[in-house]
Amino acid sequence: MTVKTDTNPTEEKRKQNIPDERGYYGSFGGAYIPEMLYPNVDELRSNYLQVIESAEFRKEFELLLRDYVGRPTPLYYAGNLSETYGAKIYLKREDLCHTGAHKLNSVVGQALIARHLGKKNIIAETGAGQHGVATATVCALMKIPCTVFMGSKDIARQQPNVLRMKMLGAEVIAVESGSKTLKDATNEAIRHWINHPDDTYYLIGSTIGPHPYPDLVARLQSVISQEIQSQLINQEGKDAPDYVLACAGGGSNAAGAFFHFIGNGKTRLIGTEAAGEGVDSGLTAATIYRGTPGIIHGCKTLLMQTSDGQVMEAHSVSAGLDYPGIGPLHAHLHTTGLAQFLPVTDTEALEAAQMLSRAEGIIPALETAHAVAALSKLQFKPDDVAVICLSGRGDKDLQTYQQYFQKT
Amino acid sequence: MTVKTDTNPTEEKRKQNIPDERGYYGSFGGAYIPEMLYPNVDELRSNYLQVIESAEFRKEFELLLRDYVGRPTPLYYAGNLSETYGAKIYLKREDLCHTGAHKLNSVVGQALIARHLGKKNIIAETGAGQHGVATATVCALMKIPCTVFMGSKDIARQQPNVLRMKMLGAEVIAVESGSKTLKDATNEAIRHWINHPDDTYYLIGSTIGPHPYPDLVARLQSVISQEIQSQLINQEGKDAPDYVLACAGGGSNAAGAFFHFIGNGKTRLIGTEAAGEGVDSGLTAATIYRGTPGIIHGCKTLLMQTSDGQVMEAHSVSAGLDYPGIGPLHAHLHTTGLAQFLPVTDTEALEAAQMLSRAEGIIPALETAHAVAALSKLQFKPDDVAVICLSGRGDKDLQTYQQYFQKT
Amino acid sequence: MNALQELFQNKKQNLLSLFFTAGYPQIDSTAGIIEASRKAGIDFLEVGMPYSDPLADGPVIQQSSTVAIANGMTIEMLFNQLETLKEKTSIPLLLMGYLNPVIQFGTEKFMEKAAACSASGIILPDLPIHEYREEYQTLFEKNNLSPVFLITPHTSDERIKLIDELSNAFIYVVSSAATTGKQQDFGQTQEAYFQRLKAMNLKNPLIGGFGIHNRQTLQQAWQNLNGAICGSAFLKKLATAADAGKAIEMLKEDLGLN
Amino acid sequence: MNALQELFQNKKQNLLSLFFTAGYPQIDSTAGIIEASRKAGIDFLEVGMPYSDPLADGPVIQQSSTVAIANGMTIEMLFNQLETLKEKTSIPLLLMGYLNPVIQFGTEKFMEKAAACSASGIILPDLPIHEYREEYQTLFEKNNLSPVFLITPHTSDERIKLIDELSNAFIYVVSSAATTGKQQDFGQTQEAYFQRLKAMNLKNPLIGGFGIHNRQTLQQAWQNLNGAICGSAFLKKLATAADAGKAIEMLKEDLGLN
Ligand SMILES: Cc1ncc(COP(=O)(O)O)c(C=O)c1O
Ligand SMILES: Cc1ncc(COP(=O)(O)O)c(C=O)c1O
Repeated sequence: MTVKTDTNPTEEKRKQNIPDERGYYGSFGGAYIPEMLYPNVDELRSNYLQVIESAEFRKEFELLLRDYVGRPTPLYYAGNLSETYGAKIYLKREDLCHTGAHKLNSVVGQALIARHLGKKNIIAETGAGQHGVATATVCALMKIPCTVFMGSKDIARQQPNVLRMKMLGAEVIAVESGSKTLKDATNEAIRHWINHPDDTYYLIGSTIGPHPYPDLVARLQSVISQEIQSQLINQEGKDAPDYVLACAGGGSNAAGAFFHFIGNGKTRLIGTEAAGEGVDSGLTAATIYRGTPGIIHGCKTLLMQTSDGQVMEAHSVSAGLDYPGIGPLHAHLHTTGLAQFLPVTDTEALEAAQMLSRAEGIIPALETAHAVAALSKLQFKPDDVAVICLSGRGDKDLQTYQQYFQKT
Repeated sequence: MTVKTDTNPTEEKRKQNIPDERGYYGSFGGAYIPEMLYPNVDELRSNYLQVIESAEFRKEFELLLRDYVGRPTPLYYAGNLSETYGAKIYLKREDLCHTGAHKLNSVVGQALIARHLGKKNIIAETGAGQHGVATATVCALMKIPCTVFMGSKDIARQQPNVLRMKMLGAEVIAVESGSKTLKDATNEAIRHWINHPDDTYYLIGSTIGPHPYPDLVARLQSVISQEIQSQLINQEGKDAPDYVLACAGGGSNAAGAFFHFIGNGKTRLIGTEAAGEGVDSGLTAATIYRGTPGIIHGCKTLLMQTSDGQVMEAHSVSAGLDYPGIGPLHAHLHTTGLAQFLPVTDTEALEAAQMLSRAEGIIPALETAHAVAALSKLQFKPDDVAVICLSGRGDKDLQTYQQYFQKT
Repeated sequence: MNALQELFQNKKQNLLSLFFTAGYPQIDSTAGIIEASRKAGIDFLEVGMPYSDPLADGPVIQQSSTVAIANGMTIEMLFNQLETLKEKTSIPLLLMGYLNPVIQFGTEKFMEKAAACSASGIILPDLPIHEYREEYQTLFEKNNLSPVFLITPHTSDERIKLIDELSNAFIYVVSSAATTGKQQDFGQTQEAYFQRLKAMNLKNPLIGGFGIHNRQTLQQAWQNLNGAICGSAFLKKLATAADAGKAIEMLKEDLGLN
Repeated sequence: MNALQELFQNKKQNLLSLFFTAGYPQIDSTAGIIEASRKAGIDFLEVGMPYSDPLADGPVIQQSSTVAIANGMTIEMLFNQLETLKEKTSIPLLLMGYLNPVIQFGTEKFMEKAAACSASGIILPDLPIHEYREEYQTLFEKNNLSPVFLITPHTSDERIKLIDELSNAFIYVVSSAATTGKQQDFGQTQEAYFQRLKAMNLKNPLIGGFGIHNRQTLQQAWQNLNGAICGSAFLKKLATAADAGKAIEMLKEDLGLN
């Protein structure tokens, strides 16, 4: 028994996954950048579609996705979860991507673009370190010098990824400003880009930033939902799941997992955001729940801010979700009801990580655990097919898990 | 230009990858076990072939390999390595397997057998922790209580894997006897098995132990060379590489990577063993180089021993290769010249890990790094196709890498 | 015509402007800084509205913003302060800040309040030009406020012409593609850039900023452009000097103006 | 007929044997242990050849092996010691150990030396039966040595019959499927196992071992089988007692034999 579906979605609905020419999804998006960034952003904007749709790019991108990233990633039928939650639950195994998360999909694509544009240096921001590792990885592969900005708080809580970046030859810059987390790492990356405009490509890690980044990253990550679709046809005989669940920090894995299902009238898209110690605790990163429209890092979206328009510090145990904004696509999906966003607390996520480890032998990243935690918040029908985007593996979070489970 | 090949290998040569009925590869193998182990080993011996050749097993095994382990793993053309070493170098990406190493292939298969035999508990030994993690993983998936024996020295140097096993619900038993490494973990696992014979399956991690384990593990791992073969046909238009390189601790990834190429008269099979501080330093694990025929853990093979037949302590910076014996298949391949084994020192392995990280953006496990280090010891012709079995990823070894590269 | 436009009618050369962050170093420093600037003959002022995430700014302005916010500075409060000062001061003022706090304050209300405080213009570096034209231009005009846009060495001629078209007070010539406060002397890049601008015969005066901190940088701006803005260098003096007057004195010394 | 076979001809019940590790606690402890055993009326002895990786053994025998190896004990040295003792001692001796050191020593040479030292039999728990038949049996026979095989509660009747067939001194009845030295009393499993063995009417005497450490375990072995072997419990006494005589006294006390 499937949920009631609109089997004939209008063309308009179908296009909700792509912004207009100026980068707006409804009222969110755009490019709010100082003049110093204009030439670089404009160069990317006027080239990205043509590049990523070129046969040359597709060939190279797809080869790297297959042989280097390890795609397609499996769509794994999780029997034990299915039994527990009373639905057919599949896990889209982005945790099996090289370097351990979906981030590499977008990094491979953007690095090819950077090379196409003749850039000689790549910079990136990182929260959990997964995007930093992915960027350092592809930069090593392509022999491009790489600088990664990471908040000093995140450096402390995601040590394994810091060691990996260094091993890969990247320079890791500890950011001491502001909350010393992802928001400030992003600020510093942008500042560095302003100061090095000539041949530097800024390789953004999520569906955030000024247009065209959100669209670019979403398109590169859309390989996730594309694979889900063809795998589901094979494995379940249907071309769309009833649910897709994904966590959302900036929103790239969610964008990728939702992409081909957005507005199809069949699939309930569920994003989870980090509630930290609770949406009303003051220590939260539940951007959609607590956010209001505004501008952060070059785009109009929902963000957590004071009534004066100062950006608030986010809080989440998970460095990759510890961000006071969210991608404009998601702000739009939320506003239009095309997706639903649920807040998940630190504790719920930690327990979900433990649960998944024990139930299926898969230790998820803390970020990913937020998506898993949504399972117990939904009411499934027995025939429902739910796909969780298993965005990353938990190797980087073992210390946090140990500390938590020692305490409890 | 390929190396001179024997294009019509005799049937006899082809069969060198499989032992005779009593488990002998030439003069190596067999089952040298005390009576307490006889019933369990004999039960396995008389069932394993029938089980793993059954349609039911194949179906379940292959589904899990695809959707859970993430197979086929890519055969990645490493452009930068190829350029450096003057040959076409491919990496067989076992590091992309779920849990990060080839070990899971065999664990999934053996756990299915254990279930088929009605076993209620699973025990395993582990060195690097990869086999322990793989076993804990599949036990979680199959809801089988799991106990892992690990030397206390290895527990200290492979912390991440210890944390993972615990997160997965396994009991990790610190082994304090002997060298406190893999050899002694194996002893303790066997002792535990002797003490719990009734419904315990001993899930051995490599091509070691009494017959049928070496053959069982080799057959389960042979999916590696099977995939290499069909991928090479696709990607290079040839059905056998000129070289296959793999590290050998107990020998399971090497057995898997060699399996379908053994005795084909075309492929040079190169195993690398851990020389530690040097084959003549007294601190080594170069079993083939320094070993003599004898019995260890239930099989006749080459092992490092005193003239009195006492097993010597091995030394390697890599916990997974820190073993004074080697699988009987490899002793046989060495003796017959069907494979060549090269010793690789700690330092060479560490440098190779760094080299691969920087050249291809892939941080290998310390064990794997020993295979990579062989590249600079071989003389390739430009058209040679060499496949390295990239047995595992280096996440568990970051601390060791950091310490080494901080020092140097 | 606003005060700033009047200034440019009367003075075409060697203009000197200061940037400071409202609420820094003290919550009520604004009055003193404005008065001291007037006394010291500063031609016009940019009042920075502090923002939590000033991504075009270097450490000095970042730090001043953090302090100002911690001091309790808000747009509301700034307007209240300027409101009480507007009778006393004749020096043209511009408000400068990031778009988000302005939007949260309410764009229309913001423009009206700015005009009510006798501000002459507003600089919003992250306001896209197309959005300015579609949504902001009429508001600026209605309130007799000059929009000021930034250009950098990487800005195309075409875009500079568009900006010249849209501007009615001056064009903010960012000396190099860099965040504020980079302390390097100007070199050939700047010289070439300034020459390119001269050759374009733009209708608006050109005021150089970002990196003016010593005699060399000031003179080079003055010789090629109509004036210069000094920000980070001034804030650094404010941090250590006894009062705003002393700070300006020290700054002038650095700039070779004593 | 060797000394052990002779013993079994004359004594069918309540046999008591001790196992000890050669070279433990001191490198030259063997002579004293043999002499004290003879004096205490022990029926026969198993002399353990220490091995680095004794995987069928519990912590006590492991520890004794480690010490013995560290003391310098080797098969060569053990034979030298036994050689000098053979005139003095009448107590039947068995050598017990893992296969690898024997192979390294040289199987043929080992058998000859064992015979030369008047050993009656050899226990090699990890020697496969098929290999015994194909490669070792003639050597044993040529040197008049008895092979001793282990059986456990899990050994099938068929296999027990085969072992009975191949044996000519006694069958080593491992009390439970366990490594040596597990200190539990015997229960229903052992009882059922012993009954099963009785019912099989085997031609060889049955000697129970593994876990004999107190009155209950000894008596149960004696009541059901022909005798008992005491290993770990004896080694523990050796570790603390002043000499081997004292150790045997203490052990007998534990076993309820005083
Ligand atoms: C495993 C994993 N999942 C999710 C995220 C959140 O990012 P996004 O929302 O862009 O997918 C991160 C960020 O680091 C991550 O590492
Ligand atoms: C990544 C990896 N490679 C290789 C080995 C060595 O084992 P084997 O020789 O059985 O492949 C190990 C053992 O732990 C390992 O973890």
